[in-house]
Amino acid sequence: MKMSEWTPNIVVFACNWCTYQGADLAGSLRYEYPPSINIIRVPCSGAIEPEYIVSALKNGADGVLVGGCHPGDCHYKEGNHKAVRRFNLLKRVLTGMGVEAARVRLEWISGSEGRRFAEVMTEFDRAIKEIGPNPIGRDGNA
Amino acid sequence: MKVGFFVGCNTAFNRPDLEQAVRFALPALGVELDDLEGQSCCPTWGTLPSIDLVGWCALGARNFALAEEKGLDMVTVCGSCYGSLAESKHKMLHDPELKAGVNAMLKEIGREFKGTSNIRQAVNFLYKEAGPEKIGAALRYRLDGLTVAVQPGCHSLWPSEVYVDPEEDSFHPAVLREMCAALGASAPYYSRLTDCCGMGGMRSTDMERSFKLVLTKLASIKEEIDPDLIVTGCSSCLIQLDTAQAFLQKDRLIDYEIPVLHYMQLLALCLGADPQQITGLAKTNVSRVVNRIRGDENE
Amino acid sequence: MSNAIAEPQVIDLSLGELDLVDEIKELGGEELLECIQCAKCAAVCPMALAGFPFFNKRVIQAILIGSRETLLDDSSIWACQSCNRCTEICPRQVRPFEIILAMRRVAVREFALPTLTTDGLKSLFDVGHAVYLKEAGKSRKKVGLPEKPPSTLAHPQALRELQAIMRKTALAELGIIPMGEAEVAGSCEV
Amino acid sequence: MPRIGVYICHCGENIAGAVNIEAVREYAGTLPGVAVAKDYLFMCSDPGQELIRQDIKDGLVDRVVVAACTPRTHEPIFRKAVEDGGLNKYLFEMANIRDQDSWAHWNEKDGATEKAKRLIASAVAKAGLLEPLQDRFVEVTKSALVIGAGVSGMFAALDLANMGYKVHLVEKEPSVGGNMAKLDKTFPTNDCSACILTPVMVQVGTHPNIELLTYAEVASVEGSIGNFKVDVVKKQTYIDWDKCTGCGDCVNACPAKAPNEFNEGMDNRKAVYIQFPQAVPKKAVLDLDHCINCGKRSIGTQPRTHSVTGEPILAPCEKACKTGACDRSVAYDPAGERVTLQVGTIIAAAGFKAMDKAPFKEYSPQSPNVITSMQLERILSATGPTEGEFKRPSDGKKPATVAFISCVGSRDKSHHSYCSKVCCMYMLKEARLIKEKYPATNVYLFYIDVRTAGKDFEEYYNYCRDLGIKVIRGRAGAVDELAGDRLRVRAYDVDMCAPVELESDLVVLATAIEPAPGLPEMGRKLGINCGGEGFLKELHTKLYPVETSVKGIYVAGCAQGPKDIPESVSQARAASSSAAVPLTLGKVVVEPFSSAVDREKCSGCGICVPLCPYSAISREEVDGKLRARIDEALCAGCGVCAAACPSLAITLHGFTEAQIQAQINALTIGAGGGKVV
Amino acid sequence: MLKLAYLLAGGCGGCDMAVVDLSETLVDVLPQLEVVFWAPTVADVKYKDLEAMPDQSVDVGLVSGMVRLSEQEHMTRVMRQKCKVLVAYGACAALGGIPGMANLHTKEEIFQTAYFDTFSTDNPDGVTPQTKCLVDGKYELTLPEFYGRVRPLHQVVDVDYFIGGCPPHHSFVGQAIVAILEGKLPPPGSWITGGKAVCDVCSRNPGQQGGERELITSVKRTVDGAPEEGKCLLQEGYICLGAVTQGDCGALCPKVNIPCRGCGGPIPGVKDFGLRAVSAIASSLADEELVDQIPSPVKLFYRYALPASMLGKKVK
Repeated sequence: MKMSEWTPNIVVFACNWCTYQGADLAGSLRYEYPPSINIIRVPCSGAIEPEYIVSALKNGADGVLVGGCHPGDCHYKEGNHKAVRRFNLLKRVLTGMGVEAARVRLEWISGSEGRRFAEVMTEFDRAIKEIGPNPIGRDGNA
Repeated sequence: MKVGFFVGCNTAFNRPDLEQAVRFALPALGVELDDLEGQSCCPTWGTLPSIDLVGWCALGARNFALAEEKGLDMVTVCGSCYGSLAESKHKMLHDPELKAGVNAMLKEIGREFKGTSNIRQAVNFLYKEAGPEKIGAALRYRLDGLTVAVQPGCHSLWPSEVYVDPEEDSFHPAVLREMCAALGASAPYYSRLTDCCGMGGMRSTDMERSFKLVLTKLASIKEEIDPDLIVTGCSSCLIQLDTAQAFLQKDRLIDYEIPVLHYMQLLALCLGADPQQITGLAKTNVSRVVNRIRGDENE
Repeated sequence: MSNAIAEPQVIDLSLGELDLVDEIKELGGEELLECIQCAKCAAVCPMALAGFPFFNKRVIQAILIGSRETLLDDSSIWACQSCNRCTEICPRQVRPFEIILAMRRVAVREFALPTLTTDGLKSLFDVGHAVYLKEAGKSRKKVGLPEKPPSTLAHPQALRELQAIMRKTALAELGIIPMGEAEVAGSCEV
Repeated sequence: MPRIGVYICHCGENIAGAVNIEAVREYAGTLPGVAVAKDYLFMCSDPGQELIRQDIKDGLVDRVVVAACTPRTHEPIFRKAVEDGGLNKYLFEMANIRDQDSWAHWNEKDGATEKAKRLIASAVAKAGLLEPLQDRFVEVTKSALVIGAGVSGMFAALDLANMGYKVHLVEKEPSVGGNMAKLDKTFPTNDCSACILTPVMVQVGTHPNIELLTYAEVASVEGSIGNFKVDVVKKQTYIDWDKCTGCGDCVNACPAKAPNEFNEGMDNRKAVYIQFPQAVPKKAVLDLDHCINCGKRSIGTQPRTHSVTGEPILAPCEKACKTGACDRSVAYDPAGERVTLQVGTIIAAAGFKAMDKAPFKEYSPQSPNVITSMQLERILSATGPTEGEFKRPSDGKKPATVAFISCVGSRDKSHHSYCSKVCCMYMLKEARLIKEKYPATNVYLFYIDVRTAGKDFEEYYNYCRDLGIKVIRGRAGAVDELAGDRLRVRAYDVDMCAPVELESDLVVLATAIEPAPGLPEMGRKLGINCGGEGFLKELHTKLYPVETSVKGIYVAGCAQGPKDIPESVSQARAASSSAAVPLTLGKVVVEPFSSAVDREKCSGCGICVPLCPYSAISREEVDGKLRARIDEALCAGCGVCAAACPSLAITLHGFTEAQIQAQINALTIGAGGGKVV
Repeated sequence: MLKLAYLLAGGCGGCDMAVVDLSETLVDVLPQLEVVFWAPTVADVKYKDLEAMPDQSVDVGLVSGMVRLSEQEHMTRVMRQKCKVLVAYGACAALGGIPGMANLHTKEEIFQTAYFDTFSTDNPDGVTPQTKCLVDGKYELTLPEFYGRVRPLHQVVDVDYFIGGCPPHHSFVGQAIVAILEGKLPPPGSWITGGKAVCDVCSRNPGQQGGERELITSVKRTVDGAPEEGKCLLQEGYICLGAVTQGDCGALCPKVNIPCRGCGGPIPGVKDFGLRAVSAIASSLADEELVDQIPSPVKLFYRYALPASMLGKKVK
């Protein structure tokens, strides 16, 4: 595949109470961001299993972003606290396994941060384009 | 302590007596001066800042690099130098891309901007490092009974976020007033204290309009305080207020003349410097005030 | 109230050069579009107080409607004192002074700059000082100082460093500074 | 094999304008398990819903995917349609191809179309694995909590109380009344604020269904709609309110002074004080921070005895008290008293704070004659520090010239970027009050824009201008102090194209409406997000303006954003109606998206137990082995336990591991990810 | 009579020892077994003997060890062809095992270390293993190819059953063999195990002691002092993987103060042992900072299961 033809495939796990709302708000305010962003709605960032992230990567997603509520704002009190611990430990494992750290990202985006949602997604898409296609699944890794 | 003395253009060429005042007053208060050999223009607003953002910062950064290499802060008596250098540093520290661009340029002359040295405005520097009390105790002559009007100068006030001595309420600056009080003078508030003097780009572009600002300012000073002396914190304000009065008198817009000195000149005087060396280039008649301060009035 | 502008000209909005906005943003006036024309900056702008036709608020509005020529035909932008009081008080964090600087950069690229500015730039290149009085040596000596300050003026190697940097700026591209060997200017007072 | 129906909405032009509906519908028809793929102009309309109902009735589909707007607003509508068609309503999934696709990628039509395909594939993949779920119902405690007893909170409480429900009304100040009690007159009718508010305060104080908890704050909130458990801390008053009659004798006797908050710090109150004369409840409070312990009578100590008379030496306040309410020998607990309330619904009406003048250095806030609008309200009010006399603070002289400055802290990125909405009108009102009472006063208003949108507001503006109030378009840039306590306002008159100066005796800053201090913290206790501006966020700006993201918790008044009194009252009454619905029904539906343990798989490791924020998980013995158990009534469905379970024994219904995995596969492998092309 | 074939692929032979450890139990079952092939440790049969047997003629085949060499792949395929039931026996065969950690390195890196860099290596000609080489100019020798990665058995052939453990505990081996003999087997693809975690049988499980689990407030290494008697190791801060690991071993390690390292393999249904451990352990940390105190997380969580993980090997 020529690089010029390649557009990233990005999976975003969005907490129903903040980042998912933030994405809705971004849309209703018509803030643009790349269509490479694909959202999967989850009730809480604390419901995201490490397997989801790795499985997306293994399937060839070029970037995975977890979007949760700002610390202290979790709809379920502390689901995002669990999410950040898992994410950070997973990130250590992934980098140890040779996955570029920039391919996975955790962001706190609230329901009122429509603009920020669009900005973060645009930036993430740009960052992923910079590091190029995900080699996993393309070189017989799994 | 030791600092680099950033002389700038106006002080060096227009008012070297002010330069001499700094070279007298700071060492007298125990501050050793380093010449930062090879320093240049800050560069001032109407030049590179108006042409090329990176070029502006690169020239400023070169001056900073000279100080950084010696591990010194820089002190200046010129508001424009203070403003231009402080702002370029602030920009470079907050924009890594800009800093990298500047350093790419500096690399070719074997220098690097790190951001470790500060540019300090002389009056605020003394206020913080020596303090009014220590200064008061070191004086040979005092200004008791003298009323002065202060002109801190815009560039030591705004934008407050770029300066390293931001404890002042920039809309109600008190440092210069306190520093004059430390010399024994009374330095009352007047309502146009923070107004601009009209020097700089405006004077070069349209001298008549520039003098309009001085006139408004002088009127407020004369009516509200009627001081013996105007004291500035900035060499540009010094030049403007010192030279504009003759024009205004000629045009019969004012019928008075208030002597004008930079604070560092006044301080050097109080510390016993030779008046001729440190005030000798004033256009306003400062000798009466000088004599009064030194008790030479009857000589 | 004498300084109110008495003779407004009709401006044909359809002739506005709307790309001026992008140009300004590119040249350092990033926050331009945050301006809501509240006029707070104008309330304290020395240029407005001194009666210049254009100053922070009006420069911004002229840029917003793309009135490039109006700004280039007038010397107001060069009269800005850089006092930065507008930067301090602007409720929208527009940094109006930066926009004036950016507008100057636009003007320079169209060679719409005052002679004094050109002289100052040349002097900066020639001796390292934008403000330079050739006769100053005498007055320096008079007050007991060496003829030259410890700057680029007294240190030729340092001047060469400065010139090396300046040759990499837009000045050289614009041809404002000489590309070859320097010829020392007389005096220049900006 | 499930038979999935995919229904694609055009949303008029909203989706169809960016997404090629025809291409997407064709693609959807090729997805595994899809039996029917249709599109319609407005899927949420009755004919649109009928398409779904009919296909279900015809036996064509047994799972439904609607590709339309956001499930946050439309999921309930389509679930109802699915149920009406005869299917379990949870056999439904939405693909958000409007808010998260066409709207965001309007200028990339191809990208938007491809993304719509992926999102639908993802929804279809999940739909194939959906399982029927049953709603749960919980009994509702038939009482409500209203937080904040300003005009919004009081109306909300009264409405609910009048419907016959028990209402707990919690207010942090000693009296109800809120900010409105401080106002002099109110626009657009210029009613006296006290005249219209005090009767409401009395009603609130005497209503048999309202339990007033003033000088109290919410400490914690647990539970969910129908059954909230709320801990309230009643702050220590150091006066026995059961005995206090509000006579004010202790106040008169007290020699210690403190700045008077009710008068915006412009005069002093006593250390023991009654918040204001019309306070409800009219009870005294002792402010220990300012009490000087007269006669060495610190709280909780026995009085010394007079060496001659043998009488106990009492502090003036307790000596003056005839009822024994003020007794300093009582060892009061400084922490106050904790009360636990059980309520079915909650209304948050915590109000606002008008900004202080201190941050606005360019306006010389150090001058006593530079005041905020709220301070002017107190000066104009008959109960204020000047008893309604128009006097300036520095010397009590009547100002001959007054300047108002608008948008102070509003539309200001350094403070609040929003418009505070009420300032234009309250400035006009204050200007008018001055001008009507003292027609000779020169009144200048410095504006950015005059915004008087509202019923009868423009008429009000015109009336004010007729009074001779001068409106200058141009935001003031500086206020200088002049001799004689005068001030110089400097502005640029946009209409005159000239800088202007005005010497004035009084400058009034129309400071911004900002969230009450502690609002974000309260939001966290309630589980409601604050928006970027710091106000409590409603569920949906247009459709669900009083609901919040937490079911059973509603919002009213300025806690949700700046608004005037008419709007606050409207919203309060809307919130009370909404909050009454669950109370009236007596039971509420709880979505079945809770977690459940498969005991066959559970190893009893207990990892899940401490993770549950609702303490819903415990372990119990089953055949001699420990196994986890989730109390469905307590489970809120966050999924933290399911995601952490080492044995994969916990399933989060509605978001199962298999369903999400199917979505991931659809979005990646299904979209060509991971393949070398 | 049940025909049994046993192949040691890329393993250490420890699993074979576990079978021997059955001692008397082995004596009981031996009369019912006919060992047709057990290479290379027990019976003297050659590869060609197995290759010569008719397809599907062996009732049960056990393979221990992982697949790294072409020889191992070949023999594994032969086993699959000849055996009706094929069992991945032990951590290496089931998950990749300890040798699987080599998947964090490329073949080149491994050769560099093994044939050049180590202190005791003397290799002046820079020789590395070749698949063919000529000895004395006339004897052509062939060597198996060294693959780029370690694979567990199921990544090479279809596997009917999995048995974990490093080595599998002997009592459990017995149970498995009995189950095979009695034909009481779960559906193909399953683990022939209890399916419960070590915690289920561990006396240190806080629940076993009437208490309840709490969040972990510190992270310790086994060298950092000794755990309190009887207390849950994980609770004490020692990263014990007992909650994530099948406990057919009877929690032997925790009994002697050793945190479970996961040799029993994941609970059936778990796709990726390490990721389950990440989720369970990270969720249980009281403090966010503790995440960074967990030492070498890849090697800790994938000690036995790296090749069977979702990523399988280090990404380039």
